[in-house]
Amino acid sequence: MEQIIDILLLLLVVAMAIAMARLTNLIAIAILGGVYSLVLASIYVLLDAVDVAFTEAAVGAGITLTLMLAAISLSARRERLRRRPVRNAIAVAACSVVAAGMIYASLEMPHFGDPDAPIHTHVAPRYIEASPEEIGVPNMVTSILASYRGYDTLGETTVIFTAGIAVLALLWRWRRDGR
Amino acid sequence: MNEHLIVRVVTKMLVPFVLLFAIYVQMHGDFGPGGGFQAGVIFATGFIVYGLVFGIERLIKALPLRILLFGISGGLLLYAGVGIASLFAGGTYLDYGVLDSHDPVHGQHLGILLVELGVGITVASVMTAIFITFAERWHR
Amino acid sequence: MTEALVFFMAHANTWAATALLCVGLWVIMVRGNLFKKVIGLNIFQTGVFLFYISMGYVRGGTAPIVVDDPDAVYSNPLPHVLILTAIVVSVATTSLALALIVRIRESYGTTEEDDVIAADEP
Amino acid sequence: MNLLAHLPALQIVVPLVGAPICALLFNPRLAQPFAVLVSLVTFAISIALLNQVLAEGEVVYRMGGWEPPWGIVYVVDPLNALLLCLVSGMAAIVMPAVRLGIGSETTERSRRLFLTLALLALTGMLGIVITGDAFNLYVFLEISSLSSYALIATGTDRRAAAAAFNYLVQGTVGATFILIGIGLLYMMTGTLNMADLGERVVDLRHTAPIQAALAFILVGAAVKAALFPAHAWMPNAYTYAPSMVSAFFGATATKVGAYIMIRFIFTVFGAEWVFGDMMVGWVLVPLGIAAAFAGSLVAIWQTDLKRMLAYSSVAQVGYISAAIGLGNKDGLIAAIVHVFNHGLMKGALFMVMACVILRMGRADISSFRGLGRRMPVTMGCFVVAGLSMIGVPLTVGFVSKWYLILGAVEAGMWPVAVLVVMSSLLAVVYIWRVVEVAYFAPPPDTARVREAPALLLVPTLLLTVLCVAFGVATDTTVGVASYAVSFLMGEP
Repeated sequence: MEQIIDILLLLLVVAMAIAMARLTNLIAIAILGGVYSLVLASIYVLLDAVDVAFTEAAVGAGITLTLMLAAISLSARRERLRRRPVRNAIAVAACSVVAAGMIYASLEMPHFGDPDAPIHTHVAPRYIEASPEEIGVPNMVTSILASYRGYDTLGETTVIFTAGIAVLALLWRWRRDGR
Repeated sequence: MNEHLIVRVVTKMLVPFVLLFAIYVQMHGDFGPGGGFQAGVIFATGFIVYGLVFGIERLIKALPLRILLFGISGGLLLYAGVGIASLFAGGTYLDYGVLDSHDPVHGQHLGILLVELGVGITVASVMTAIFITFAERWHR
Repeated sequence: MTEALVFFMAHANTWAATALLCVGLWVIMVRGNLFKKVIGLNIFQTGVFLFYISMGYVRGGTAPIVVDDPDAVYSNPLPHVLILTAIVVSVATTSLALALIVRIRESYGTTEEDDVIAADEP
Repeated sequence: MNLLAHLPALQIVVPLVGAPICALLFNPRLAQPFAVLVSLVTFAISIALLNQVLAEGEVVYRMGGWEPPWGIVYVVDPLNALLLCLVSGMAAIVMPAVRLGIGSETTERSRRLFLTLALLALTGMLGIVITGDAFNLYVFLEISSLSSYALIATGTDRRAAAAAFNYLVQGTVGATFILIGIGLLYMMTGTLNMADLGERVVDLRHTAPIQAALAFILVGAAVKAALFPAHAWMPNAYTYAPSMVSAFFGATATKVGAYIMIRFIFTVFGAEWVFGDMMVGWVLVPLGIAAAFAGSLVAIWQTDLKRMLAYSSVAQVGYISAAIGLGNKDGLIAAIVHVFNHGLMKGALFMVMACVILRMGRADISSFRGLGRRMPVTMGCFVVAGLSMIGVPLTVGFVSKWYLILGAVEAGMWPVAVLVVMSSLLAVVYIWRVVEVAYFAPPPDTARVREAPALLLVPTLLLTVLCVAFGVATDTTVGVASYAVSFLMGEP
């Protein structure tokens, strides 16, 4: 049953992505993007990634949508459509190469949900078995995020910091905020 | 949206709860889904809703850039500072176990609490700052 | 028949992720509107997220939060952690891209790639 | 706390902590000296690390005290140590001059955010180079990329923002390709630690996902390294960026991309498989030679000299890629030495552009008329660094090309050696064009032009002197490079 819901949601997500690619009304695209994130978040819940689902929902349907709308309100609301046959051909070729690579790779991948796949037998078991004793935190994602791979999260915070500083450096008008 | 009375009243009532929920997500990240990043985003959403309803000017008055910059930098400094503290306590960088000399598990708890707080502060300030910057452009 | 179905089920997630990758890449390469390119980047990246999360799933597993049952099977938490970081990176990239679009819009008066290129031709 | 034991962590933590502090320095006069101080300390740490590696061999540092592969480790071998020195050294040389070289538009107040971004770019690049964890590499790659997009967009020309946007789109696609590759590797091996990956990949080489991972990572790294034909983002980005940003990124950014390529090929996938069964050499060498010709040819026709230098970088990245593709010891030495040497010469040349832009307002070829007499030191630096770009003996350019030719001969690829020499002749043309205008064209009789200020001139001179010094005393760089090769090829 879960599998069937999974497949249906995957189909929905792909259909929404194609719709976003074809629409030209930018506001409609941004709002569809919010819904897209919510559907994606429900797939993540189905795949047991509750933390990721929470983040995707908060980010995709919240912050990104708000920023998109704010930025679109500063400029044109419609995309101008133009036929670009050459570029289209190149893009289709590039996408086919990527798709061929991924599908070729997928044929020898461990099956979906297979508990004997390498990622479930190497490295990860230690996190699952030992983290409650070593870290004392029930949510394993938090243990890994903040402790085992805490350094990645420091990098992640730095990425957000960089984005904040970059946007301020590019857009803030200094004369209005005090000296 | 400044002229809609109902929106204003509801927002006034709602924003504290949004911020409270953010703090819940921040603190409850150890036990359930959530953590610093999600909490920061929700916290920022509270401010953004306030700014949307009451006007960007009032939001800037409440949160001038100088304070936001303290938040943006302060969160990252808190995170990196925990790492430096663990250097001084005799461990390697970001080794929370040494933060409590008696019980490493307790040290891990403390470390995770502090770094998640650092993430939350930086994310909330950055998201609010970015929104204010965009909205302020639009305002003029 | 069932064999084909099993094969399909075993790879459906990866293929869906591949489809998202392709749609995203196509939008980035073909569409000339700068916003559309950012949307394309986001779709492209969500393809990768879906790919990672799918590989962390364990059949019959539960979310990686400790429960009382000693026989509980947990899904792999590591891909979740990686994708949390990757989502943050994608938000950061999106906001910087939007800031650049606002700058371009203010100095060129357009958000269409063709107009930007045409405006700078001598 | 024993500081020496924590050098690998401090290498990153010092600039990383420096960045937020710099953003908080509300007195703009403090920000500049502070950023200089941070970059000098960072450089000192890199030198100390290099010494430590040369004395003791590989240095491993466990972040958070978790042993690999469960935690993130930093692994410093001679290759990263050399690149750490290059990146932090360039930052230390460029940072003092930032006040003069970022254009007049930036106000006092926003300059501290500019410096913060510069420190972040430094942090990101150092983090890519030093880490021993594949996913950590991606995170730091994004730190360096995001800060460089923003730094490029601060250029005064409106085209800077458009160039930065293009770079952002292409760079993000490249980085995401690397992320897909890392995901495929992780899926098959279950680990993210590079050393552990290297061991576990050996038995899985025949599988499709590993082969696809190799392709995705190489394509992603090629975008970051601006390897022809994925170089489209570079010319505009380096032309319209502020001069100091071009100098810093011109010397370091593409090199980091090349480093990613070397690291994944040699440490993770294994050279004998990549160049043997997968025949990657047959892709990298032709592409590299094509880049050398295409880049140099296009460079000849440019009137904007910053753009000319950017196209020349396309050519130089081509040499690096060809050298990697040879897959033998001399080839790899050539690649590593050229990464370092090209950093020095491109840094020097972009600094010359900064001097000229400061005095003349732009770096058009016409603004160079008669500069040989008016800015003698600056133009002297241009000539020396230009000679090095051509590959004249006693300069660093010669050393790397010498090893490249040795490697080509050793691999039995005579045509490659000949083509390298021929493409170097093209460099003579584009360097000579400028020299001719600067020394033989009469200066326009406008207002007197003075020599560039010492703040810009000293770093330019320093880089030029290094171009010659490392060209004469070759055993330092080549020594470290061959030591690095012995690590990478597994014969310590």
